Amino acid sequence: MIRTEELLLNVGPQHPSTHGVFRIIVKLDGEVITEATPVMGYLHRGTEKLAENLNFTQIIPYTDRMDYVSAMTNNYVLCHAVEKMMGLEIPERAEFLRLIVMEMQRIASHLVWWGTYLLDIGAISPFLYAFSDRERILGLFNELCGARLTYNYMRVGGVKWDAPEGWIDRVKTLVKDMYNRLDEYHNLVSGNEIFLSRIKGVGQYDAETAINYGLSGANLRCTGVQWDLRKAEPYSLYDRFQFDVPVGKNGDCFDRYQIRMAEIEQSLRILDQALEQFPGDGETMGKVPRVIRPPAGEIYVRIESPRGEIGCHIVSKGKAEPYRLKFRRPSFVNLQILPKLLVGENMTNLVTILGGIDIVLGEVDC
Amino acid sequence: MEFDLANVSPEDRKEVERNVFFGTIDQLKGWARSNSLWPLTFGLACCAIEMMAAGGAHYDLDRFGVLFRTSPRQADVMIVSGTVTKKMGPLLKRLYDQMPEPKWVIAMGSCATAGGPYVKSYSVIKGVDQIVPVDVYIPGCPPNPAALIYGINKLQEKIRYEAKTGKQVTSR
Amino acid sequence: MKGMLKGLGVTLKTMGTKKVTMSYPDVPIQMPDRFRGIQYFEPDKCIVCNQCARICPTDCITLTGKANPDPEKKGKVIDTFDVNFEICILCDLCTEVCPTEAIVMTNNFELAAYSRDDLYKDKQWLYENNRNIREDNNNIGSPKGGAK
Amino acid sequence: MQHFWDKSLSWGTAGIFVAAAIGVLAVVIFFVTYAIYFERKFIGWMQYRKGPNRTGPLGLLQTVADVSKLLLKEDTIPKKADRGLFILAPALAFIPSFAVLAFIPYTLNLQFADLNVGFLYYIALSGITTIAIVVAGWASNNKYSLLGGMRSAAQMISYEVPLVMSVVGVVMMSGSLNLRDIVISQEGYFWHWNFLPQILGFGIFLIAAVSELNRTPFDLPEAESELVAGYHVEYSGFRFAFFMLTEYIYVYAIASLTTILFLGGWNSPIPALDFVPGLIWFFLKFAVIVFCLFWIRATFPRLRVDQLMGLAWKALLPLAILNIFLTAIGIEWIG
Amino acid sequence: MSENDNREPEGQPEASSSPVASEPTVEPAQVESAQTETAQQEKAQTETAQPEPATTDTQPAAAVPSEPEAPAAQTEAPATQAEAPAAQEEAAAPPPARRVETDEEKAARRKAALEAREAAKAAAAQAAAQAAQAGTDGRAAAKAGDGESSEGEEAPPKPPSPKQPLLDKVTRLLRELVAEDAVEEAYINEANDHLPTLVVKNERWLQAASLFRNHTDLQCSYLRNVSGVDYETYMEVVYYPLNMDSRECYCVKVRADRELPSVGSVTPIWETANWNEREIYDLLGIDFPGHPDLKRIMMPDDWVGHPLRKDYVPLDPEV
Repeated sequence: MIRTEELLLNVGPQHPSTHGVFRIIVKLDGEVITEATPVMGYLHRGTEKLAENLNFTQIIPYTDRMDYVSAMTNNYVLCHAVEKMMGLEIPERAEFLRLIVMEMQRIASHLVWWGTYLLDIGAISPFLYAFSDRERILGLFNELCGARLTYNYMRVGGVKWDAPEGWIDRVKTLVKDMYNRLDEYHNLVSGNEIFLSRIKGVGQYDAETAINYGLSGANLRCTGVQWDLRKAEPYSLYDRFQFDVPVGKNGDCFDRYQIRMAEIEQSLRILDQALEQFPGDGETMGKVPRVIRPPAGEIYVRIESPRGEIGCHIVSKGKAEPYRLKFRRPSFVNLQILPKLLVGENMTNLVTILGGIDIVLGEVDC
Repeated sequence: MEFDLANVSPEDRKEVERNVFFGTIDQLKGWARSNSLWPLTFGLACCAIEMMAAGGAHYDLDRFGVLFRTSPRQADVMIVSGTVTKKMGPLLKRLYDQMPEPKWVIAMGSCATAGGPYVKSYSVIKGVDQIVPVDVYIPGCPPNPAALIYGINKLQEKIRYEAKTGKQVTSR
Repeated sequence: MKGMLKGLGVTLKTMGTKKVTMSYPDVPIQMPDRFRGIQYFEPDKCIVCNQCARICPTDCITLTGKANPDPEKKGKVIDTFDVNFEICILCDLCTEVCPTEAIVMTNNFELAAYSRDDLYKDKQWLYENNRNIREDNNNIGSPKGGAK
Repeated sequence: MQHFWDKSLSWGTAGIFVAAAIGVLAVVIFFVTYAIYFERKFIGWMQYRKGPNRTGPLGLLQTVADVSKLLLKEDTIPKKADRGLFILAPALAFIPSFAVLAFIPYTLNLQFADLNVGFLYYIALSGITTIAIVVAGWASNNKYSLLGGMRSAAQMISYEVPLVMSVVGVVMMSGSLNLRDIVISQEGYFWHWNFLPQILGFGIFLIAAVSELNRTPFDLPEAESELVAGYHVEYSGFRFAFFMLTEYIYVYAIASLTTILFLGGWNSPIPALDFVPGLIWFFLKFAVIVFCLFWIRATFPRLRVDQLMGLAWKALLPLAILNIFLTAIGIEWIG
Repeated sequence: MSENDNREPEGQPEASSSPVASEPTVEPAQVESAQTETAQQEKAQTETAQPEPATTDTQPAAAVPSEPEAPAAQTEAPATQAEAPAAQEEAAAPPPARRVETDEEKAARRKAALEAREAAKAAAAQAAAQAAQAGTDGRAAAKAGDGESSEGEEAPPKPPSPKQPLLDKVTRLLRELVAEDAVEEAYINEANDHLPTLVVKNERWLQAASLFRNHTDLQCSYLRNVSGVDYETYMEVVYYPLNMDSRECYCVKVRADRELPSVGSVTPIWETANWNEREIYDLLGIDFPGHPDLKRIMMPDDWVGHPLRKDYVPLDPEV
């Protein structure tokens, strides 16, 4: 009689492909996963509690550190929520700057994802390619606001810095170059048969499941649901620009890959238009009361971060500090589907699926 | 790192003279170790992204012989890059214990140094030096890759100095 | 097979192109003007208004004032000014609120230290940290002194 | 070297053998040192970066520093590990890898042992390394290393079959298993070499060889992103260095074998270049193969376990058998 | 707490910072005096704030309707309610009395801007918009004060919000199909894109949730967000279900007792709620009966207490 024994494998929290300190306990039968239990909270820093003692200007740096791969969108969601509560008008130039940096951030974020995903799958070069291009974007951010990762760029009512001399032109050059770079990326791996065989048909789910699990971003769109908050519930200036929402149809890792790559292209398209229409002159900070004190009430705003719907739920009691600040973190919600996807998969697919969801642990744990 | 021979006490001088041969071996040791610092791939939070960027093409840690290893058994230095929570603390300690001697720790960023922005949080350890001994602290939130490289160079200096003189470097 | 060959082509082509690596420790990096390194502090300009200490999200600035030694003038002058750089998150808010630009960012980022005590910067250190000071500290858009 | 083998064993000949072995070891260690260095350099260049350049002039001493550091490192043996096997495994991996180098003919005369069954000798000895890897994975008492070891065993056993089968065609054409005879049968210029008539076999051999080497895209046993570091996850210091050494010595062996079996060994490619010594040709061809390994490593992602097995048994093996038939038919019809 | 007070911006930054910021050459004496004042004021505030958190919380909320620019509100019930806290506020912090006024003026201006914008958006009459605004504020105040009050529901006239029919529809459905008393409150959250907001009775929540999910007129298959709020007198779980086809979003609140809070789990209805509920359980201590695997998610399993509660005291201040 042959008796197979189940192997209990603890992946993480320090594991190269969990993208941070995420832990997942898997039961293996041979190399097939029979059960997966994610354990998180290794990066839970209590941002929401800290925020209750900080005023809104002081919270902005904390949002940077939540989803540290796309800090600009996090900045935006908080500022947007407070502005909406207070009914503030944002100068057009500031709004344009916000939109431009958000789209650049989306590209940078997808590049990080692309590089690390391919690294998980075993190709090392894409990581370096992606980071060298991301470095250019970060260089521009560095010029704009003096930091590479935690920008603290947006303020309630506007942005902190106006674009420096020649910055817009440099972004234009970057956008032009990025189209070529994108082609090179596709040449490098997108057609690679080994890569395709690794991701096609892996981690598949249908639209109904995706909606039931509350997925958002590329994880939802890969099932064919056309849901991009930039189109569905336009915020900022997105209704002024032409762009498509790429959707997949199979809901597998390959579709998610395709969508993210297509999103880079669409972001470039938006950037093209935004840079063209960028107002030559104007204020970058609106009329804001001295102390930011939203009226009592509550609000939930949501925008499309590179990872999906990031929401900000503020309960205000009319003070300068929020009474309760809760972020709907797309990574956290998207990750919920992982245990379901993993069952019955090969151990190797664990990294493919986990990477395909695109999580940032700072956001999962908050 | 000024070292004045005239001020050395007689015992130390005797030690130095006796150790001429071993001294060079120690220097060789210091050279080998400092030029082949393999860090553990240990990304915690935001700083990990900057650590990855430092490994990227623009900064290229490979130039210094810094090669990321995924297994703690093959690593020499642990770059604590990010916030260490109370939940993570024991695991970090275990990883540190798994690393073979000689080993070093770099606390990258203000979170690892002292808790940083989360210094008032209920779930964050205020400084990784409460769990493991830290050799180099790099402030910044996060430190940019160049600052990380500076920190690594500083650690290399320290290793060489300690190998040469056998003394502990604690401050400047 | 075609996809693989294409990929091989890309890597081979890259091998011949110019490398982007900076030779950092040999050639110093020039950071942009707005870069946030560490603060520079000019005691003479400070009016002990406490705004920087109050805006700091992590409370890393502590300062005390003393009566002006010159009896002609009113008010206070700065006595001690410490930045606990261990927990400074370089959010730039202190330089943003400072009404007299007594506290300004510099581009210096080479700050790694062997001991945590070295990261505790006092008035003297911050005053001597006078290289690469940010030139344009004023943010154009924000209303004067507002919204902070 | 050959005439020493024919003499009876005396202290003198034994001394010569030992000296020759040390010489080979020196060459091999030199090769490994600079293979690692150039691997890092080439892959760096393919990724817009410079690679190691600060340790010694141009970073040439980088690997020296790495190896010395590994030797100076604390040697840890996990408490729960099977001590005896844990210590045995690196040696068990290294010795056969070094032993297989004995039969490689660099030129017509430069060869340490002229074995009649040269190729089979390689296959037989390299099989022992597989055992060593399984032993290492088992003895570490770590789940990752166990998975790595099992994967490695499955992979190496599966790929040995197409590897051997793909060479059968060459053996049929040259009528010998002796590597020197195989090169001699390819006497002439590049259109005489085996890789043209045996193009199918050549392809299969290359794929199977990369897999035998556990290199990208077949580096599953040490897949960093899945299994942390695979079978050697618990090894540190010089024991780990031994595994690395083994890996690169096999690179050396496989590159040499490819040169000999398919690329005409020391023969020059075109008549105009006949004046260049054979040894140089051998090492040039060898270097090209090694470079290709690096190049593939810089470009390709990794296969999945089930795909890997599928590739071996469903694609490579039938093709290898087809190749044998085609070769047989070719020999029958064309002569 | 003392550390936090240091930068408590309540009231005082205007005093100390405005002259300094606008003209840097201000005389330091002024600044100093402002500072000492600040300190006193802060002290006074903390003293009053500590023993009675509930009263301080109502202050700002109630202060808004008491402004001169909201005439409609003054005639209504909230105004009478608001007067008491306003008086309290003055009693609590005598020094900044003048400044509170300026603050109110500012708030009023701000509110005027808000109203103007909303009025334009709704294309409704200005007076009506103001009435609507007052109505909402009144409810917010009532809600902040105590959850039981129903005066806000009947008193103001119906706001002409574009989403009002939606709210009516869902309220009607809930009342008809779940239970007559299922909806405790229903109003439009004007600031938040006229979000229809409902407070559903705790016992009826599970039925209401499946109604939201399954009813042909609602079909909220997507649960956007679940958050938990500790209101010090009660706990609240806020759900944001969304119908993706018609893009109708609702905000549903369920209130629970503070001591042993418990809200039925909606994980069987929306998978999204799974981890969100675990997070709320972990950080706020709200129990979700019916949850498949309710255990701590963020904190270690042996952690004591629920950090996001307002009265949470860390057991170990330093490691």
